[in-house]
Amino acid sequence: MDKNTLLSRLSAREIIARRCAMEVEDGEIVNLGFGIPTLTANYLPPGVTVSFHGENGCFGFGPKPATLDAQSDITNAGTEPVSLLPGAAMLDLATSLGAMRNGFIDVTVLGALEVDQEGNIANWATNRHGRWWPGPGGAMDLCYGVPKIVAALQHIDKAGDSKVKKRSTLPLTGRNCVTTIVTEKAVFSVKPKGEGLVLIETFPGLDVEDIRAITEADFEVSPDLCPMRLGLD
Amino acid sequence: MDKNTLLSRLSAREIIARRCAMEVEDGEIVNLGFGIPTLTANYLPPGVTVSFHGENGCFGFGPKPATLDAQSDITNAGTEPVSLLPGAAMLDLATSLGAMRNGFIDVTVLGALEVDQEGNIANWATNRHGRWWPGPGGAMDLCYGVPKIVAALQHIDKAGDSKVKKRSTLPLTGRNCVTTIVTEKAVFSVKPKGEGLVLIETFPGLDVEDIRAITEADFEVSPDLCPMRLGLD
Amino acid sequence: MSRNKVMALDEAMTRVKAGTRLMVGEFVGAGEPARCIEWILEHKIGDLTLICATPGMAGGFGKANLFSADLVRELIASHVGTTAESSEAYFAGTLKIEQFFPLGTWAEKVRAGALGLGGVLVPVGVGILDEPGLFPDLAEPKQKITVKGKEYFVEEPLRADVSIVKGWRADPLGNVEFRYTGQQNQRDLAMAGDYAIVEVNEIVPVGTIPPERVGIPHPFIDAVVQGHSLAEQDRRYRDHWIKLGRLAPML
Amino acid sequence: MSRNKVMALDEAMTRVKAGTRLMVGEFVGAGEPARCIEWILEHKIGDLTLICATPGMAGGFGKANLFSADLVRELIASHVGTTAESSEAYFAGTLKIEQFFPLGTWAEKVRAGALGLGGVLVPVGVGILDEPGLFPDLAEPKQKITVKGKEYFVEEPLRADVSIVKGWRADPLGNVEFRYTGQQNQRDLAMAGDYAIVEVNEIVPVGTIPPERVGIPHPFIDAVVQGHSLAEQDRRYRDHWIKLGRLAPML
Repeated sequence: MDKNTLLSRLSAREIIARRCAMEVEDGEIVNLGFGIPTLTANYLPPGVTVSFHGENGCFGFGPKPATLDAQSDITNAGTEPVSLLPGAAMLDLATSLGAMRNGFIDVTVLGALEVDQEGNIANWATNRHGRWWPGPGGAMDLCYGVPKIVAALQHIDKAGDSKVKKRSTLPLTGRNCVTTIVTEKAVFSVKPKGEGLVLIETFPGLDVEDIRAITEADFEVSPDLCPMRLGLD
Repeated sequence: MDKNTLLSRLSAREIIARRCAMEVEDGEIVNLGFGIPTLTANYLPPGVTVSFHGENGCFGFGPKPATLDAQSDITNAGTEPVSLLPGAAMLDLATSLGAMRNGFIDVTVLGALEVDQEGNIANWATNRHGRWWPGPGGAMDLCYGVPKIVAALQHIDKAGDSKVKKRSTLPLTGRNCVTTIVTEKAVFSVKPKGEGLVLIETFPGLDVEDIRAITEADFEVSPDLCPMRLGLD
Repeated sequence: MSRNKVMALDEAMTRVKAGTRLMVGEFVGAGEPARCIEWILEHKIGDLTLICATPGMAGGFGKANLFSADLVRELIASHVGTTAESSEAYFAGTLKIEQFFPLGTWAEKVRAGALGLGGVLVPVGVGILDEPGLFPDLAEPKQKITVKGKEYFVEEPLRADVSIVKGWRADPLGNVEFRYTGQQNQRDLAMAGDYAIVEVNEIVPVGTIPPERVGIPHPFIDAVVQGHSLAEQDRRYRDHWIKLGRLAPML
Repeated sequence: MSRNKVMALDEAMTRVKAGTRLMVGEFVGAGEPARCIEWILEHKIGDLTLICATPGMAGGFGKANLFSADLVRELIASHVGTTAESSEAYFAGTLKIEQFFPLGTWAEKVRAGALGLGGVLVPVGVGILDEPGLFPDLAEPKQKITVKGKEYFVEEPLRADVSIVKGWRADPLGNVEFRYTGQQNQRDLAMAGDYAIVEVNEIVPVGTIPPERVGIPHPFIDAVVQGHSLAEQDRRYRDHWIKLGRLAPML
């Protein structure tokens, strides 16, 4: 299969997960949120070995086990059965969350409902019957304490509106904290302190105007703009 | 040896330790301070099995081991070599101190520089060169959180002054917290909230006036006043 | 160290009454005290205030059934929506949720209750969770304090009448051992309850659990009850994971 | 999980310089990182701010020698007087001690620094430690707050430039295992330092330490250094205990 055919067959989810994996460096402590972020683990570049953190109290998760090897006491933060790699370490919940708050997690990939040009991310609350729901879990702790925060989301919602906003109006998970925004169309780097977006990559075949057409946020264009790195080579 | 001869040969330290041991009930979690309180462990009544707590992070200490069995990583809160009994449990320092603060220790026996008729105890600070020294350690945490606090001290100091005061003038370790005062001469029960002392036992041969003569504090006399229980029968 | 804390389920659970403020150990349904939860369902003990990290695992598993049986009056958690049952009760108005907390904040509040602290100062969510209108049911605004020029929430302790936690093994003294990610904050929950029940897969003689493997030391436990065996527990989780599509069905 | 954190003592200890704010794991001299302390003594690294539970064990043992060598400018601890060396330096005016804390308060302050909290509210000592004149060297009075009608001290976090802790075994990733009472608050101290060194009796291959026996998970450690063997460590403590009269001399 030639590369163009391959690219055309990639799902939005796979594109995002593949590109997020490029943000992870060898030796890092990594926390992956649910949904698309979890898929990131499948696409780490060769030679990149990391320690996956589960907020429920573990460093060193491995892949899903075979059904009969699955154990009720070896689960990730979403209570999916996982395995433990050599060097895995358990810890209690309060310490696990303290590690998230205090900078011990190097990078997190988080799903998002919306992001915006100030580096804000919203992923814990939708309004139902006048109440915000379903609650923050550990995402807010991650947004507070992790130095490298990758927001993973589809570029537009079902109504066709951009999810990369000028200013998110949902309750935020973190303010001025996102460092990179990855969608199936583009990658934005967020300037320090949330002072604006820089378009650094586009999906092969898309140009800057294509991205402007589907993006509510303002953004600069990097002089080094290049096609999205997907680890397909 | 008849009982009177036996009594006459008891040291002040042994009298105090023996009587303190009567305050400990079967199944209790017990924290013993240094000095005389530590000796209490030697005189527990038959059938009384307790769990000794060490603030450095252990429940279930046993006696000092033989020299060659002593291990650098099995020590009590004063870094004396100890042993571990079946059922011993380790815990981290912050949790160990939290257990002291929050009522998980049933009884503590604490040495004291002074006690007073309000149930105050002073045992962490002497004034040297205008500075209070040497620091509280875990004693203040115990005085805050333990429901049954036995103060163990000699009745008079080297100058002949009573250490059972009307009002201690030293920095306190705990306020209105002592439940029982044990000296080599007498045992006082402290009324709830430190509202005064009640003389409940005297060393065999001493009467109320003997105790009044060596005690600065005011005290009532229990209608059930009896000779000090020393577990010698 | 002489008390024998092993009890029949019925004896230990008499502490759980209508209106009890109850902590339950778990993390999204992992580490749940299954038999104690079943007991509450069977005896229809209602009007409970439930303090736990999340409502549980999706798909009608364990603790989630407390919500569909309308036994929970109030939930104090970090998530509301990990189970459909809790979300439905919340939106139907039968389940009160005044506020929820970032997970680390929730865990610290439980720990503060466990260890006799007056509270903790938490920076997470300042400028977000204190936005007016975010928690319309809250009686008072969240208390804040400034320390060295930075704002923190003053997070008060959480405590309960009864805590029910889940361990792997326990001895009759009440020492509890955990397996792998079963640890969670079960110890803090046990310490934050006036009465602490542990359900375990196996009850072992005193001295079996190595001193450094004790996850909850004996003074923090009041009652030890026999739960499902580890094999039975594993089977139940595997079956549920297969039902949810998280594991491949067995051939 | 690919970093190898094992280092020569000299390499790891370059982080400790004159004026360093240094946390050292120990409890009255138990659980001390002996070789790292010896390195500081040999290299005469002075002007240190030392944060540890106590100055150490009496009788010229280990860390206590830092005080007689006049290498410690300030001590932040719970005890001042467990060693004669620290007391002498304090009263000679060469050792600054502005305040000391109840042990539980000290441990919570370290933990708050370790876990990114803004502080903790501690009830212990209220009405005693805030008496005017008790700490004449204190720049400001202790901060208090009232929560639900009860007064607490607002205890701020303690952090350090470097933390040196002591474990039994470690693997090259930085996972650390403790024996018995060696646990103390070594993990919190490691997490509260910008750079964390662990000295261990034994360095073992990755996978040797069971996941539930890891006392300090690998992300919290930056350097692993080889200390004395366990046999040598035991010998040193026994010899010192015999010297202090705490153990019977061997025949």
